[in-house]
Amino acid sequence: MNTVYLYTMVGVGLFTLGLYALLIHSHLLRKILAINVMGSGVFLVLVALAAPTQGAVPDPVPHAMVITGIVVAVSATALALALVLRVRTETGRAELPEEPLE
Amino acid sequence: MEAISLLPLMTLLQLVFDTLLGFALLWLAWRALASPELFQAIVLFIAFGLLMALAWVRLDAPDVALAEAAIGAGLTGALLLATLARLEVKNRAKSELEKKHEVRVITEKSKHQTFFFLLRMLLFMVVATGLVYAVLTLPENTSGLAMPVLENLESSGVSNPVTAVLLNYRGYDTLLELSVLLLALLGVWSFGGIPKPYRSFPGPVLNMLSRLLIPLLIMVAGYLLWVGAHAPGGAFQGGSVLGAAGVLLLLVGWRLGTRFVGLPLRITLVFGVGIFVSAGVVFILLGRQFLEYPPSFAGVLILLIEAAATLSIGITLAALFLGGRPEFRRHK
Amino acid sequence: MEMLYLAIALFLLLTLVAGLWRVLRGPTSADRMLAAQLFGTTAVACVLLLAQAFERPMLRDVALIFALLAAVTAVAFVRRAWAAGDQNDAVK
Amino acid sequence: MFITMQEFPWAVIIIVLPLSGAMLSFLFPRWVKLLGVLVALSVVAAVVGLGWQVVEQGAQRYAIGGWGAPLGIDLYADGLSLLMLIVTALVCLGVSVYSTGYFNRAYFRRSKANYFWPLWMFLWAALNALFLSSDIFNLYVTLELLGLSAVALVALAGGADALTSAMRYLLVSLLGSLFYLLGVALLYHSFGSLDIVILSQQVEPSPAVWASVGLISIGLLLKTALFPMHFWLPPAHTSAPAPVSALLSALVVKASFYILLRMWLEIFPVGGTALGQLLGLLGSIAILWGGIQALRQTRLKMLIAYSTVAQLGYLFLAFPLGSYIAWKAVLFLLLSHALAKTAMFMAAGNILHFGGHDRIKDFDHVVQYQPLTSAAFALAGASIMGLPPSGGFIGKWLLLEAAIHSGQWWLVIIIIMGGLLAAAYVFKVIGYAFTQSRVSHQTRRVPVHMEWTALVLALAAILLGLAAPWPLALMDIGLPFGEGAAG
Repeated sequence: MNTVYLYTMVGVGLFTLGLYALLIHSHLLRKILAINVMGSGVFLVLVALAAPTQGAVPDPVPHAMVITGIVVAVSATALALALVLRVRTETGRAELPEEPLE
Repeated sequence: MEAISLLPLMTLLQLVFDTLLGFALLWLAWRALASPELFQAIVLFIAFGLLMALAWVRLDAPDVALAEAAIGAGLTGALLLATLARLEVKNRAKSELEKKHEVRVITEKSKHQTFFFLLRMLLFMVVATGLVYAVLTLPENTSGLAMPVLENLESSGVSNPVTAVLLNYRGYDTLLELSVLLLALLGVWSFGGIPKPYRSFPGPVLNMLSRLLIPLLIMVAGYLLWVGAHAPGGAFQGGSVLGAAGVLLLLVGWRLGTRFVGLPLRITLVFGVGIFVSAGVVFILLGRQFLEYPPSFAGVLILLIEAAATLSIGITLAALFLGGRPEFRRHK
Repeated sequence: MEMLYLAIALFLLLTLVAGLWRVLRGPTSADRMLAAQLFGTTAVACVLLLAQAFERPMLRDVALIFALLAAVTAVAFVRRAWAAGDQNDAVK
Repeated sequence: MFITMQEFPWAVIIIVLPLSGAMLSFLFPRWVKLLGVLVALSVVAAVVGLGWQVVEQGAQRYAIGGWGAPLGIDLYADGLSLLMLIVTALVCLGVSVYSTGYFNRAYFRRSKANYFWPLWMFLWAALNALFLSSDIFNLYVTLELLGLSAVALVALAGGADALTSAMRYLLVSLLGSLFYLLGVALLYHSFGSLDIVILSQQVEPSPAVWASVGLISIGLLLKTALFPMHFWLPPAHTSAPAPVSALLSALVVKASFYILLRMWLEIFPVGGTALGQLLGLLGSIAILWGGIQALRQTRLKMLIAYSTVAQLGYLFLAFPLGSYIAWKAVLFLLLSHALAKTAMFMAAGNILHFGGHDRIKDFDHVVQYQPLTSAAFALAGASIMGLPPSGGFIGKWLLLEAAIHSGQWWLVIIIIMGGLLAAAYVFKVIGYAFTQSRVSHQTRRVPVHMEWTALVLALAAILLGLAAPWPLALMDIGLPFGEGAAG
């Protein structure tokens, strides 16, 4: 029981931490790291709450969901990293302009 | 007698282990996101992935732990390192200026009113507390779908429940997810050619290492694919280990022969989704539902689909690591 | 016996956290990467101990993947990040 | 053994067709155009098939893999999803025809043009899968498929503007998905199911449900670009290639709105609460702010993009009302906006191609040389403004009726002011288009079918108003909005 809530809280913590970092950092690589940390937080919540209570079997559906999520996350990360390189080539910086162009 | 008296101590040890792991995770994430240097941030992130895999082990989710160890800690780390290297090489003349700029931004931000900083922190604390409260009030014993999953395991064709969910009960999700992976590669290729070719040659140590390691990785990929039917493992884990073998090949400077870069490569990339969709459609024509496998040969079918998926996932991940369309060569 | 395995696993986790100090201190990127590699090794041991302690033999596969993939990240570091860093130094 | 027409799984075919089309056009880049048009025509046929099934037999439920709801994933098609699929099919057929001309141009490298087709068909597959899904985790996967393909399509235009806005769009899209996924996690662990219908039967208010309402709403509102979360939309929709801008404004932002609508209608019993009022307020601000910003723009595509921000605002006016008529009005507005906005972006693409720029001030002799494009823009503009007998008119009329009926007069004022603002920015463009030029500059010929596609879609937006009873009747199949009398 303790394990469940402990890891769930860590998951929530990672989610908020990632969200905070995503909003305050300007470097794109760091934003991508932040998104990945947020994702790990969500996955942790999903699996922790499915952990078995004393001797029972764990619920396999969230496990499958998280595996799906991990593959989606690596796909998105790869696309984002390739995009960062292109942005850098075109603009000379790996950051977004502060104001969206008007 | 002894075993019983040791039980509370065992629980205590577990609790200490979990607490330590939890704090280490949070601390690592925080340091990775706040560290002033990007390289350090990435190394910390790789370490974070390792500890995440330990957390999955503790939560009795070995399938997820395998996926995290291969993808989260392994391939994502390699991807990040390669991107960082390209970012730093590309504008190395500018890099000094860039660093100054970065520092200036940071100092400006720290000069920026502490009031807003505190306000932001407060907001995030409220969000986190709200979420934790919501989680704590969840009903305690929802076993979710564990029961129906186990009851139908017999007719699913495999005995590992997670594989049964991924490839049979919720196979449609997996089909779409393989499409996401293929789509990401398409997106990367649509940006253009490989960003920067490397000209340095591997030393003798690396050459030896890769010769030893690559066959081993391919063998382990096959093993994970095979074992997935009844124990933790399966197409994703196998595929990402295969992808790691591909990444290693690319790192020692190996490139696919130009003969294979065109249609043969594209066919291999599409293979996984293609077989999956065809298997689904064939059963519609046979009068069953989409992706409804007859229990008698569900096991064989799942292995077939998984084998195709493993191959495609591996090649796709390696191609993603390359970072661009292989046939297109940019000159300096 | 399980107790002992768990206790050792806990001890390894502690050394792991201590190793973080090296990642934070550096001073060179190679130091940091080596420390992270050490993490990998410790994590392998940790997983194996947990596998024994909770009688989950299939967790050994996780340790196997850890060991294999750590080699791949190390090569990625040497071939990409480090090489790039050297070129940077040369320019300076 | 073989299945009859009555139970032919059209829903699956609608998803599988564009997915296979995407793979085939990736494999054989030489035949992309032929494949694109063929797939578009066959999906339209399949949607007709599904439509016939739904009209004849009522709402359809299809168990993928034969497992059924809690264990497996179900597809579900009622009037609401059917209408979304129909408008998607129409817009995508238009985009398909238009793109055979658009991606033929000299300045689109062939390699880039070849990637448009598979990416676009992935986007279409994602949309169809999303509108048919009845499973909240499956919806997450379709959202990711949709988001990644949309980002790659924006980046296809190349150049600093397109790449930076694609990057911002990607971050926003991933962030939105993660919020949504955390909400899904809480719902699953509260009720042990992922199916919308099962959840709607079991759901009861609890802190976890409220947290997931918040998370899912924020995530989806971010993707729908409701004010003040619209910041990413104008640059992304402006810098994309014209057919992509059309797809994004017409369909992609509506997809996340559709999920939100389903969630609010079926799972979350929060219609007409303070949260609904808040959404209505944000929608009103979006209408005014988007309209004023559109009026201030000097470039045509930017103007159209801000018009999208304003028009999306209308969709949220139904939340404070929460009545049967209001939901139907909003869905009708959504359909007519999809058609009209596609026509507008296509017209803008034609003008850009013709003169090489989209500065509104320099729109001389556009009407002279491109009468069809100008007519398309004017007709689409009429629907956006809400002039009778267009589809936009019927939607706004119904919405006004709902607002008056519930006595919320402030909404009436907002709806009318939004219409006036729309009239101002549409006439600004048309006014400049009629001016005579003194200097003639370099121009290029626009393929005829690109002009005709824009015109046909604009006409469809007008005709939607004339044929209003038909879609309004379709909306009632499966009672997605509850009983008419109860509202």
